[in-house]
Amino acid sequence: MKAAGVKEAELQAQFDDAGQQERASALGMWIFLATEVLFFGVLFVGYTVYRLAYPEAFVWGSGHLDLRLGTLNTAVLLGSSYLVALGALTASGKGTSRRARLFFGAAALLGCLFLAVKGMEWYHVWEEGLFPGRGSSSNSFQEGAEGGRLFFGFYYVMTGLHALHVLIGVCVLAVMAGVGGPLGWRRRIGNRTAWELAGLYWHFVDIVWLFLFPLLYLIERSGG
Amino acid sequence: MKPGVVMFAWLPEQASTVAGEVDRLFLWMLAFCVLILVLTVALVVGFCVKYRSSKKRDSEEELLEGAKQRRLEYLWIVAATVVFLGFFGWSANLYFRMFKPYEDPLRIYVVGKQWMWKAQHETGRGEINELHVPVGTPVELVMSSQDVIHSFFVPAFRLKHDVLPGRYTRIHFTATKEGSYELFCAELCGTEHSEMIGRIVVLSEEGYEAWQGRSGGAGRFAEKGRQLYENLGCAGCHEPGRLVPAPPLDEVYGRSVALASGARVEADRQYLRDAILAPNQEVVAGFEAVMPSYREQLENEDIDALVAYLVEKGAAHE
Amino acid sequence: MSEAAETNYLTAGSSLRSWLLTRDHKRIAILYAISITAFFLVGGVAAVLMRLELATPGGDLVASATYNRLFTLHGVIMVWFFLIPSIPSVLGNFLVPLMIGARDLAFPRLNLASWYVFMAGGVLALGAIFAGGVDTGWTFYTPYSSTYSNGYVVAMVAGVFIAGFSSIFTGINFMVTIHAMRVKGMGWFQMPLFLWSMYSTSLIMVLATPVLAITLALLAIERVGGIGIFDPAIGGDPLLFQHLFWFYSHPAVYIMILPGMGVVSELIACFSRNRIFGYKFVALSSVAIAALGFLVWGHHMFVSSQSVVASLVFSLLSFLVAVPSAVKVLNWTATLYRGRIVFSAPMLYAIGFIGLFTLGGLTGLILAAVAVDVHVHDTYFVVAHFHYIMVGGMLMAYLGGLHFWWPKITGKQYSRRWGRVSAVLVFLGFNLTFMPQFVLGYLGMPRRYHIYAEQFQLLNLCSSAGAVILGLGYLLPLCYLLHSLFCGKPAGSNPWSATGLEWQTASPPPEHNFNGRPSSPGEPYRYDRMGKEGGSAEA
Amino acid sequence: MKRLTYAFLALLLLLGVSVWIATLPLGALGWPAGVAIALLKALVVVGVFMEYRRQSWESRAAAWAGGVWLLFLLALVLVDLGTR
Repeated sequence: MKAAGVKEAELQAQFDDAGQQERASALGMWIFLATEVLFFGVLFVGYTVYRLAYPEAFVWGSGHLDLRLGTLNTAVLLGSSYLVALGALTASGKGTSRRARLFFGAAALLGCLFLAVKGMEWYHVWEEGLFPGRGSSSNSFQEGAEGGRLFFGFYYVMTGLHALHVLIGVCVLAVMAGVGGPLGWRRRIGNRTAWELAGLYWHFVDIVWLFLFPLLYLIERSGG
Repeated sequence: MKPGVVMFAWLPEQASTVAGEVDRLFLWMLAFCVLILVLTVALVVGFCVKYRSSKKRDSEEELLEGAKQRRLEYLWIVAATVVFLGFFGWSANLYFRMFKPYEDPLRIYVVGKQWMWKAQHETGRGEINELHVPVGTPVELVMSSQDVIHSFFVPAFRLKHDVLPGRYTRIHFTATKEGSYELFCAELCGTEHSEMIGRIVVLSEEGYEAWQGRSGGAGRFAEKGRQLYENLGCAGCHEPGRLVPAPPLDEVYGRSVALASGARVEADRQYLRDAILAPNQEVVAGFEAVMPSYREQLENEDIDALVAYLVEKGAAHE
Repeated sequence: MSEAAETNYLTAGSSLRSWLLTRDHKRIAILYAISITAFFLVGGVAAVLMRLELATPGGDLVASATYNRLFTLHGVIMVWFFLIPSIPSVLGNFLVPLMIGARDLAFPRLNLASWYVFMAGGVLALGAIFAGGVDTGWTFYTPYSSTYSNGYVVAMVAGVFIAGFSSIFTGINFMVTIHAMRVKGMGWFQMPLFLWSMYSTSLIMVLATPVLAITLALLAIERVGGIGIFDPAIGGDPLLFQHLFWFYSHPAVYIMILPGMGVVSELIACFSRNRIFGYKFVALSSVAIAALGFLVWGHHMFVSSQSVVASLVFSLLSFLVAVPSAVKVLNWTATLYRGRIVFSAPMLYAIGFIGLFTLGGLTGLILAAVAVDVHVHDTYFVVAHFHYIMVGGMLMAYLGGLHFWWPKITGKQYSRRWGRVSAVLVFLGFNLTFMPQFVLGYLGMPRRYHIYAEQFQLLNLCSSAGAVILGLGYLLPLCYLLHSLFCGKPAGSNPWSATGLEWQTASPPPEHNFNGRPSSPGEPYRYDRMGKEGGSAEA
Repeated sequence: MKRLTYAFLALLLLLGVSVWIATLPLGALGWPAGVAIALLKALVVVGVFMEYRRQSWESRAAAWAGGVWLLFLLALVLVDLGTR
């Protein structure tokens, strides 16, 4: 890895040189992402266990989700990832630049769009009475086989946890794009590594969704 | 066990067919552990004394290094692995036999609930915190829990198994000695966990017959199930020729059933239980998913009774 | 050494602010040391109350509900707020940068954050205890914890969840630091074995902790929101919770013991004035334990109605994970061979560790044998076994390490005689407390029993008596170590004539650890050659 | 720049394919097919957007470790579930 990205002034006291600092930061982020894999992984394991146990209920539950909105959201996240990758590439050429900030800002907006669509979807499902928690009427689950509640339990927890990650990501991207400028945050995040790390995190959030999408929305859509 | 007489013993009583075997494996492993421990301690203490810094030594001794050292390491690794695998094989074999179902056992339904053990004999006789079994007879317990996870533990039988809500678990044993043995709950189940204890009373064959005879005509357990079957109106759908068609129940138990999803299942007790509690999960091919769940209406003992009845119904039809 | 004596990390600033906002890994280690000592005392008080209650078969001292809260408190506090952070967060934080010749950890701010996160979790857990406690046991099995318990489960679980992040942060920090910041010339196989153990521990912290975190979060969601994932009433599987819980909590046992093994490797080498026997085997066995340790969790579920096949697979893997541990014991013993052994307090702890850990490990084999485990599972046999590992192993090693590096950390010498006395006392008290529990367990006394059958009383009484001695053994170091802070003689930079970069700098070390860069260490543990040059551990 | 654009277009294409496949009557095969396509997409993101090949060997190892450990968890849980 080239060591050009860090100016001497940004070198932290514990490091010998910029190359070491960049390598350490990147490694830290990758290890963090590995922990995130297992964090979400638990939900995927639980999902697998119950889908094997209650296949019909999962078909039934999936049928109640809006496939168009889900597909739209997947495309939105992919687009934002693309923009973030462009932004990181631009930043690595010249350090912080106006164009890089624009790319990140646009990606953050797409992130917001994703959350808005997600919110709409939750509202729809809620309206149908398909909220598995306390206080909901259990009637809506009667037509679904045993396990319908479990499907929607996973639906809410998985998408909820993912949405939380999107929200954090949007904040990070927005700060990088300059929203935090008045607070003086931009000075600290001037180096290339910061752009790359923010990008890594965002791509990871994207990847999680890439798996959530077929598991939740695309269960035997052939029947109608 | 008479308190005051036997205040201290190294091993609990052996009162089941597997108890002696478990003890033998345990004692051999214990002997191995003690041997290794003694060896290690002897070496450590020996070296500590022999090579203490205050002791004068004539010449510099060579350390073990290079190939010699590696050879010792590999030797140790291989030796440990072989011994460990040996013990694994022994224990796996024993475990396999412990959990192999009996051919035609005396079957007793056991329900754990906070904080008591309930047992239902197929003769209809029920007990609380006691379980009477005949000596020398293979027994199978079909266990379920009303609430949280419990664990059925009889030290004298070297037997323990968790009792789960929503699922049957089974264990098997053959008692070898008449007497009264402690039954503990071994899985934390709430405030009075340490008082969820009972007795297993092992009687002679004749004693057991006599004990059963005293039940005073409470009716067979399956009979209780039949009454429930009628009171709940199961026949309304499940007898042939009804308006809402449902699978005839005398042709279910013990058979391989084709499901609406295309799969096949073995209709065992667990399947019958699930079919009462979550009927629309595994629907029999050719029928609609219309049966309501009886989860709210039935106590665990009732479900056991219904299952016992359906088993009998299925068996009679073969 | 002369210029370093002027300012060190302790004297660099004395305001409260300079401590609470410090990014110096050594100060953060001190913050951790104080916090976990406090948690240890809380957990210890609960243990003493339990042992007092168990002196008689009836429920004389406390009611059942209280007793259940006591052992839950004891378990949660000791596991997550003492044992797991103990060696990594105190000794590891202090020593990892020093041992590799770095100025600090890779992410000092993250390091400070980890302490705050840890304290936030701790405060929440203590809050749950003072609000009324939790009675689920530290294992939080569903559906008891999610539906039936009437304790403050959610607050307690949230505390553990939050504290988990401090583990993750520490793990990331150590791994990155060890990868990226070793001094020039220090390859992987020139690292002290303590670093190998820290690295393996971090691996577990990073890969296992998130699983616990999300599992506990699911439990809390089920309890608060009724969104059941494990609830059998809607078709959920309570065994799934156990699988997920033990996927973390079994490796967590290795988070507790691996650092202890690392410490003991250092101590044995130093005080037998010998190079460590089979360095590479000891180093790689740490990694092997960390990796294999992930594959054996099912041995906690042999009687849970997990499938017979799964039990056999887990049983086999459990036997195999014992092999690398056995390798370590062999190598420590062989290191003593033809050494020049010095019986200082740290060495006594280390020797005690070998004995106790060996017994703990060997009884683990008995538990791994699935047919025997059916009988001893959830009895005092298990209790005794894991206390031999966690307390006999980890706590002995922690105290040994603390005694070894105390002069480096504080710059002061403690009373050597009292150090030896407490080591012996702890060893004796420990065995008296827990040896009878093996017998109790095989006789069939279930764990978590508040009231027990009369035939178990004699052994319980022995155990309770031992606990008193053990308690005294733990209080002693607290006294003479604190005393040494004020009245101890200056220690000098290398009182034990030990190898290792941490001994090349002043005691206590200056703010950025070294004045200039330390020289490349070359091969570690060259004690056999040092001996000829007249070095000795008896300063 | 071009690489990123191609990757993005490929991802959109794969998205289309996965939705189309879900409407086919594949039965039990639908699940693995969906996951396989998701895996393919993830590989594109890791390989191109996250610049896998430019990372240090430690970072790559970390990425693998996350996946492999997840497989450990899944595999051994399924050993139990599959043989009950």
